[in-house]
Amino acid sequence: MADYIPHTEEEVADMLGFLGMNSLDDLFAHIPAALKLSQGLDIPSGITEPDAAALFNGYAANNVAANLLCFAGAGAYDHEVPPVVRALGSRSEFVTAYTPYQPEVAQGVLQAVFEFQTLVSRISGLPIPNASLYDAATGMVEALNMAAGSTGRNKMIISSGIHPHWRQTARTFAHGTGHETIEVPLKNGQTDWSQVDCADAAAIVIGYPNYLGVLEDVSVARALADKHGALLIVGADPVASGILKTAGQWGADIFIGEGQPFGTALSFGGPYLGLFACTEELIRRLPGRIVGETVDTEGRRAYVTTLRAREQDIRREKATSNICSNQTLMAVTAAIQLGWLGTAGLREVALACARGAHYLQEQIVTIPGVQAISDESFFREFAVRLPMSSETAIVEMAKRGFLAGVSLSQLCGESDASIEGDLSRVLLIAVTERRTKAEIDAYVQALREVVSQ
Amino acid sequence: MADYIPHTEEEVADMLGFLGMNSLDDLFAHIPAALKLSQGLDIPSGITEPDAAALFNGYAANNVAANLLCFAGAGAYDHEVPPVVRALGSRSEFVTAYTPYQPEVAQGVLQAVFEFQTLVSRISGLPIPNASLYDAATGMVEALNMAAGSTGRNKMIISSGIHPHWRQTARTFAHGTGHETIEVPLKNGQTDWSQVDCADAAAIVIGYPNYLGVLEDVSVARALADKHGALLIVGADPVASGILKTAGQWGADIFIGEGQPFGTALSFGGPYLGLFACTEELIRRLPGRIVGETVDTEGRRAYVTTLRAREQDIRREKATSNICSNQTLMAVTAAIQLGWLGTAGLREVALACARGAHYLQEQIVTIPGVQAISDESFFREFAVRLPMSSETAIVEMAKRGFLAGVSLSQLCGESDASIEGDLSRVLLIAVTERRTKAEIDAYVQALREVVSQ
Amino acid sequence: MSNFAAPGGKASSIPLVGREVEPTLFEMSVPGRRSFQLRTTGVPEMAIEDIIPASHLNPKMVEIAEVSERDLVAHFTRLSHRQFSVDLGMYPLGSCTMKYNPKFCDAVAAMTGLNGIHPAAPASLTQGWIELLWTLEQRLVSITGMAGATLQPAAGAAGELTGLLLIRAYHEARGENRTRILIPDSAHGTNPASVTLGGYEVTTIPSNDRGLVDLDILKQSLGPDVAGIMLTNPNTVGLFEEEIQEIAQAVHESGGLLYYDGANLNAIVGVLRPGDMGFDVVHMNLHKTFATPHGGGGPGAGPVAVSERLVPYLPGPRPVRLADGSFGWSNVATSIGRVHGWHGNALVLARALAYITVHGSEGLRRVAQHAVLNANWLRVRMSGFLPAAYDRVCMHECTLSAASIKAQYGVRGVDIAKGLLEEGFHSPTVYFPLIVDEALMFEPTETESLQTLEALALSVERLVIRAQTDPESLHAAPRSTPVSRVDEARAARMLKATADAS
Amino acid sequence: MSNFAAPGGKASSIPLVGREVEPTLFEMSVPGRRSFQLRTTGVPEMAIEDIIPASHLNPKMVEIAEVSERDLVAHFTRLSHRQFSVDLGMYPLGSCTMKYNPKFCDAVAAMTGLNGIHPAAPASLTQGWIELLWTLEQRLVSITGMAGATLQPAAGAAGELTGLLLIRAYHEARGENRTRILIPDSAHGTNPASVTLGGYEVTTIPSNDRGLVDLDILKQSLGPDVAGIMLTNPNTVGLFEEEIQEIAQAVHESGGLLYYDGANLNAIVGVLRPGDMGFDVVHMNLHKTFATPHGGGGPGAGPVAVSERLVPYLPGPRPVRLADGSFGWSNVATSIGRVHGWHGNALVLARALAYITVHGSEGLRRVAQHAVLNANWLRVRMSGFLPAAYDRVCMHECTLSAASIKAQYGVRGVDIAKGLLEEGFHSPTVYFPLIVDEALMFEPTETESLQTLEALALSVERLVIRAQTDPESLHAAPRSTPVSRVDEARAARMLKATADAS
Ligand SMILES: Cc1ncc(COP(=O)(O)O)c(C=O)c1O
Ligand SMILES: Cc1ncc(COP(=O)(O)O)c(C=O)c1O
Repeated sequence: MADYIPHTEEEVADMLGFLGMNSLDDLFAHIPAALKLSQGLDIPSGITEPDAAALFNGYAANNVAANLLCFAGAGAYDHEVPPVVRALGSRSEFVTAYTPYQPEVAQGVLQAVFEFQTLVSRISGLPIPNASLYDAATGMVEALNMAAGSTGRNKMIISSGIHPHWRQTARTFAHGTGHETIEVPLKNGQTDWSQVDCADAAAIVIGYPNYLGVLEDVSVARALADKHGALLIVGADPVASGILKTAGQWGADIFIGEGQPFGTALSFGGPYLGLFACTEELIRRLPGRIVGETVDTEGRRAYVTTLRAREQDIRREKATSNICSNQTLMAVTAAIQLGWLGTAGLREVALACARGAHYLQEQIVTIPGVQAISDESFFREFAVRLPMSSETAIVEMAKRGFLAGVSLSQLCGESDASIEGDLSRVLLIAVTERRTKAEIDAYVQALREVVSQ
Repeated sequence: MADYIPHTEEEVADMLGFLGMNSLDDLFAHIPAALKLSQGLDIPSGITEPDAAALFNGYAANNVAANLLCFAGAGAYDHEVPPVVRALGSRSEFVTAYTPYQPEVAQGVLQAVFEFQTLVSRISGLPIPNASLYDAATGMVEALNMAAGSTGRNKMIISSGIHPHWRQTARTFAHGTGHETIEVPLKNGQTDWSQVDCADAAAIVIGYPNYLGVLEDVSVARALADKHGALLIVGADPVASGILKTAGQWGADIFIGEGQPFGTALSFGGPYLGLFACTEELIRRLPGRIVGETVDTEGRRAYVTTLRAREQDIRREKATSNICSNQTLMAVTAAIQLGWLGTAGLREVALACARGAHYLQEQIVTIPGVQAISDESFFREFAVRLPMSSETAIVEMAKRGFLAGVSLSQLCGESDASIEGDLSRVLLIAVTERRTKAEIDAYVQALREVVSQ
Repeated sequence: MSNFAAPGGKASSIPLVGREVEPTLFEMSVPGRRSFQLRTTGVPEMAIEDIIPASHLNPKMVEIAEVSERDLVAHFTRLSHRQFSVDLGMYPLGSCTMKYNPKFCDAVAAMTGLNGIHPAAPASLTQGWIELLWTLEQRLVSITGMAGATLQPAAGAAGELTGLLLIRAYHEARGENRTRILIPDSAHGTNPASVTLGGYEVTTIPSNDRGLVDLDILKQSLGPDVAGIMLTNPNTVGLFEEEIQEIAQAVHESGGLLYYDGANLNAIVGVLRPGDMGFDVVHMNLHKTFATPHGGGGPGAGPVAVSERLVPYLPGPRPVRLADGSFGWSNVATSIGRVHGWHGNALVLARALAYITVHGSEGLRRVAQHAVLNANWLRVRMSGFLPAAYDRVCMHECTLSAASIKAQYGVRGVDIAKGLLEEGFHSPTVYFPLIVDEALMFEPTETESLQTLEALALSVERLVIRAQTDPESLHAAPRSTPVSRVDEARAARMLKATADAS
Repeated sequence: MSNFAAPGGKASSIPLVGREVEPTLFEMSVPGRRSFQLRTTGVPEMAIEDIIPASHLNPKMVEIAEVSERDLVAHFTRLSHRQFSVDLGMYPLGSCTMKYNPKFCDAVAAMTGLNGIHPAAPASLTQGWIELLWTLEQRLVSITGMAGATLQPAAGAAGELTGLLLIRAYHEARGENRTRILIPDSAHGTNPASVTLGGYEVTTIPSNDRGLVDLDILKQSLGPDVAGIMLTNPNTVGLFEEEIQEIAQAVHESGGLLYYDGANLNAIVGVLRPGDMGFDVVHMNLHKTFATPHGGGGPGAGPVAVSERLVPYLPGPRPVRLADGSFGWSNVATSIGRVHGWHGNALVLARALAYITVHGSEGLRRVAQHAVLNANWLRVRMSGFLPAAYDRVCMHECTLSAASIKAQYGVRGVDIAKGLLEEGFHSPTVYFPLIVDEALMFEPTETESLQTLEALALSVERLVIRAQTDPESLHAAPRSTPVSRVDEARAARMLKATADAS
């Protein structure tokens, strides 16, 4: 059994004596006896760290996906995380600190988050960022709540180009907030706004690029929002900002995004990082924490979490959000990763992703029976319809060393408004800057084999 | 190509302008043209870190020994190095510091080394440690030099129970110092002092346990040293001090040892850590650095490298040693690892090694044709004679998942005074606290198969 | 008494230099500098205009910063030296359970076989992960005495909201329309905020003068419109709600459910189970009880365990063990749906399972016992100079009050807290819970030694003496920290949330 | 001039608290505490007396320390906060080449396929390692312009001694008995010490007033008893020995060999090769030129490359590529034998190869060019307040002199050095080389930015002004560091080398 408790038996006896007690049980004497566990918990006995290491090595070894070349995306991308970012992001001062309640001894985290906020603002093209949310899916919920609060309405118009999990999450939380969520179908990979009634909408939400990788004309959504007095929420791939217009440039009121691509490993989906930014007008409704610059008593520049009056520990049930612990370490890491990438690097990564995806797409559609599901422009991800079940194709491709992509039937369930017709043969494929031409060529070759079997 | 140079082209131009120069080549204008490389170096062009990572992953993958259960020792042991020790030992303040020339900003390394010295002193049973040497082999050379300086003699009597590589290293450096090195043969795994003439000896050197794992009666060597006015140098396994008598308790004048077992990975043999301690009398001849406690101008406790007057940067050709950079990071790591082990842990590790080795030895000699080369007591390592070449046995055992041990023909060459008769069938086997009964049983089973093939 | 020679537990780290402001990444930036290095892919270098329509291209480049790798490292390493952390010293923040985070658990999270896995990879390729999550769910269910759990919520507050949605789903399935949730006035702010987001109204229950829920008022507040009650037990002043059984009975009888805010689970883990107290929903803060590091404000994880009747509503997909012993995902139609983009904060979950695995049943029990021992020792040790708000046995934390110090010397709780920073300790939690005047809440946790507790007590005693003799110096504290007291009002008044803001 | 807004390069890390002494591990120890956890092996627990004879057993237990893992972590983390390092700020220590150590190279050394390998595992199981070492040997041979190399020496000084033994073996094989080695008076102390250990006598060659070897005196010193000469080029004052060809010719003509102390290789790597200058033996400090981190005083690595005629004597075993493309070890009878317990500091060697691999030919050339650029810029920038000892183009480091400041204001070089610590920079090398009065030797390296250089120059200028206006404050410097100026004399007088010493 591991034990991180310092006390020796003599010390425990000393301490109990000081309290006038005889045993550790005396500390719990005031608790009704009926509540106390008579036997221990029904869990295995403790084992030593090296014994447990063997156990966890076993779990790790059973994740055979670890050895595959990754062409899966759908919001989680296999980007380069260099040793320097890992080294800095794992410094124990950042890892083992609490939320910076005492700014005088928390300038490290505070300044790093301030730098993160600056970068989120630049990437989103919006002036007011926050200090992180759990992930993009819950970040969208916060954005919807903000829109509801700001407009006094509760109708949410959500493009089906928004990641299916984000939409599902929004539906879950709508049980509490009472929001009406309306999902707008896609046509040829782009949102088909023609049938939707946006009257009285609180928000219009669009993905850019959408989760299928397709570039949408956000100005249409902006115009709709203007027409109906709704807020425009743009869920953008933050890597895209290396080449594409920012949410702010498209006129978004709120930007949300998944920050995982900036320094966070795939990690089986978490911890990730919800990016969030909005316009000045919305500032008092901002969810979660925000770091601001100020000075100390000697006039030295300093940072502190601010606008706390919005937060739950002060406003309680009237708070803008219930978020307390968020994803600070990922935000710090994102600042480090972006610092490493720099202006040119962000652009080069975006470009390399786009080139790789386009190169792969060009090849893949030459495979008989494989068709693109959209002929619109895309960024670094695209979906194809296979002549077979995409789930089967993924299993077959895994035998050849590839994580071929994401099966839309697995991601969305049986049907989804984002895809016209049968989902089960649709495969969503992403390419990052880590994939070489040789790997892409081998992938195409393997898929050719798999579909012709 | 990687580049860790910050300067932009404009900055370089600025800087050259400041110097009144036009190009970087101007900086080298005063150097004879004939010396300058006309083309670049004859090495490949630079590649990026992620490209290089692929290359080094390839090297790593080709070291198939990485996947074997380790029963090899011979001075390099597979001990537990827990995550906590790795985390602390790799803190960049320790890793990227220089030798503590400015104690006011180097108290971290200095105090850690002071603690290391204290631990070396306790483990060796000798009062004066130093702040590390390269490894045990070169450490022994330093000990011989110390003995020569102290006695004014140059005859070195070295038991063949001393690791063959240490003896070889001593022979190499004897070319410079002019020492006469005499190697005393073993008989039944123990030094046979009967034939050796110790008159005029500067030092008598014995291993404890010796490199074959056998426990020697050091008092015989002590008596010889006393009789002939030589210094007694004991090369001890520092882990053994968890249960066995220390070098100091046996009366050693100098202790040397290999510090690798304390927190350093196997690392293909380096960087390791030369441990060294001696009696008060020898202090002015101590090689290398030593950290001492002192105070600062405000009376606060502080540490500093001291007795610098012995060192080469002051005494130059009259220095006690030429050592400058040594193995500080390994010393700091050893202090951390020993702090983690603590008094009880060091003992438990030593005990577990001894038990595992004895358990294995009991089983292994039941395999037909396998014989212990000595019937004397041993600590955590022992040698057996196989009915086949030990090199072949190792290759066969590797197929079954084991690094079976060390082949003495590989370690010593064709013959060695430590082994009576043919070396080529002798296998040296070590067991650490990381080897379980199940692993040991599987090893025995595999060896049974291998020798019966 | 044991050896007190060493001033244990203090972050006695020292200036390497003066107190200079660290420039921002942006101030360090020089156009043209770079750190990044990417793979050489060999992919044809198509012109951007050939693959992306011009209407989508950003005419400007988004400016990040342009620094060398060397400066990047120096910058963030220096920032790390301006940051207090558990690894540097004692962090007795009440309600936060800032215990030691074993490095072993970090090593588990660093395994490529865990952190290199794509969340959408099919179950057949991620058996290890699903088994790990399934195992953790089993453990958490056992620890809380519940019937099922979800691992998706990313923090305690997310767990709260999830739990409230489960309560809502339960009532709705029974055709009941209940609109109110009861919350004690001592509750953490996330509770009322979550209640609102769950679509409920908050009814606040006052505490009695023993710091506990007033049972009579509680009973009066119950009714057919009450969906349930949210409690922390021990509550936020660190006291055990001794009448929990009566509370549970009353709430259940009126048709409501009980929610357990597990932020304080460290006090009882292995000793008591919320399920046995009558709770229906429990969230756990793995970043507290199960020692996953707090990351400067996250990531955490807030799994929610529930009693049998709520299991059908749990968020999905949930990890399951199939008949053939392999692992997969299950989703049921009654589920409230997902509450996270993927499977929750998976690497945090892995760390927590590692922690639970090495401790086991007995180890977790020892955690609670020693956490409570430490808090009580500290409470009594400090009673002579900083009295407890409630003078009796506390659980894992003790709420003290600087009210009399303030009254006598004009030194407030926050001044004591700032003074403690000068002493090398992190401050306790100040001004929470709200029901205690000038609250200073200390939670030592079980990983701090007696020597550290004593050093902390001596520091507090020194500060109390300073409050008497030199109150001004405490108003001006801290002075030896990287920055001195920070102007919080100015930050809010003249918001500057980015380096680009003017 | 570029943007100087940011005070780059300073370790502007700040006190988290006061300046309290950190207790030792031993002071923190409490009997009975433990951190360690071992595998559960299941091996029978034989009684110790049954396996080890009583005469060998230690009747007492060796006392280490007994601390909790939590305290262990806090202790060493706090110690790390009392330590200057490259990662925190500029370290302009002349002769030490404290450049940025890329984290990528650390990641290579952390690969289990490299650091988990037993050194005695047979070649068939360690092909990757042998190929790596073989490749590094090829690269070092190319870089130095030599014919073969050994990777065994664990540091520069070990390389020196190895090189001298090679020279000795060469002469001995030719039946010559040469007894002297020439060394310039500016040489690093390891050179004469190594010469003695190599069994030679030192003959010191004075420098001329240009800071270079006096060629005439050198020629006079040569003779049939001279085995060779040890030179650093650029030499230890940072100047290039322009007459190196003449020196080489003279030494060779007299039958001696030339040894190149590669500590200063950073100045010329990729631009010049010691082999082309006429050297026969070259050691390299991989922990300088090739950026392997210095570890607070090691580990380093000091491979030695040699010209054709010395190859037969190289230490063995050496890595070789066999006819079938696989890798193995070779040993020849003429070898001087091994100079290390195993194959050298292998993980340091791997880091260096990683560094060389990413740089390549052009990258290494840029290293030297920018190292020299930075040193010269700094030299000229500071010339107005701290003059260079030799006023002309220097190589990668510049030797300045505080002699006039001392004469005028009584402030010595060491005071300036200590003052610089207060400014947040590490000190330069002081009092070395010995031939320069009040030497302050700055080696900025190529990884420091112009902004950092400027900040350093401004700091030095401030100190010089302080020397004029307030010399006392500099005698008392540093004050803002973890400890103030340390009493070195007392340490030596009252030696306390362990916590147990009285
Ligand atoms: C009592 C209590 N409840 C809930 C929470 C919220 O938990 P989290 O920060 O994980 O969202 C906290 C956190 O401080 C707490 O102390
Ligand atoms: C000029 C010179 N030669 C030799 C050495 C010795 O190198 P090492 O410390 O690696 O033994 C040094 C180290 O400072 C040096 O500067």
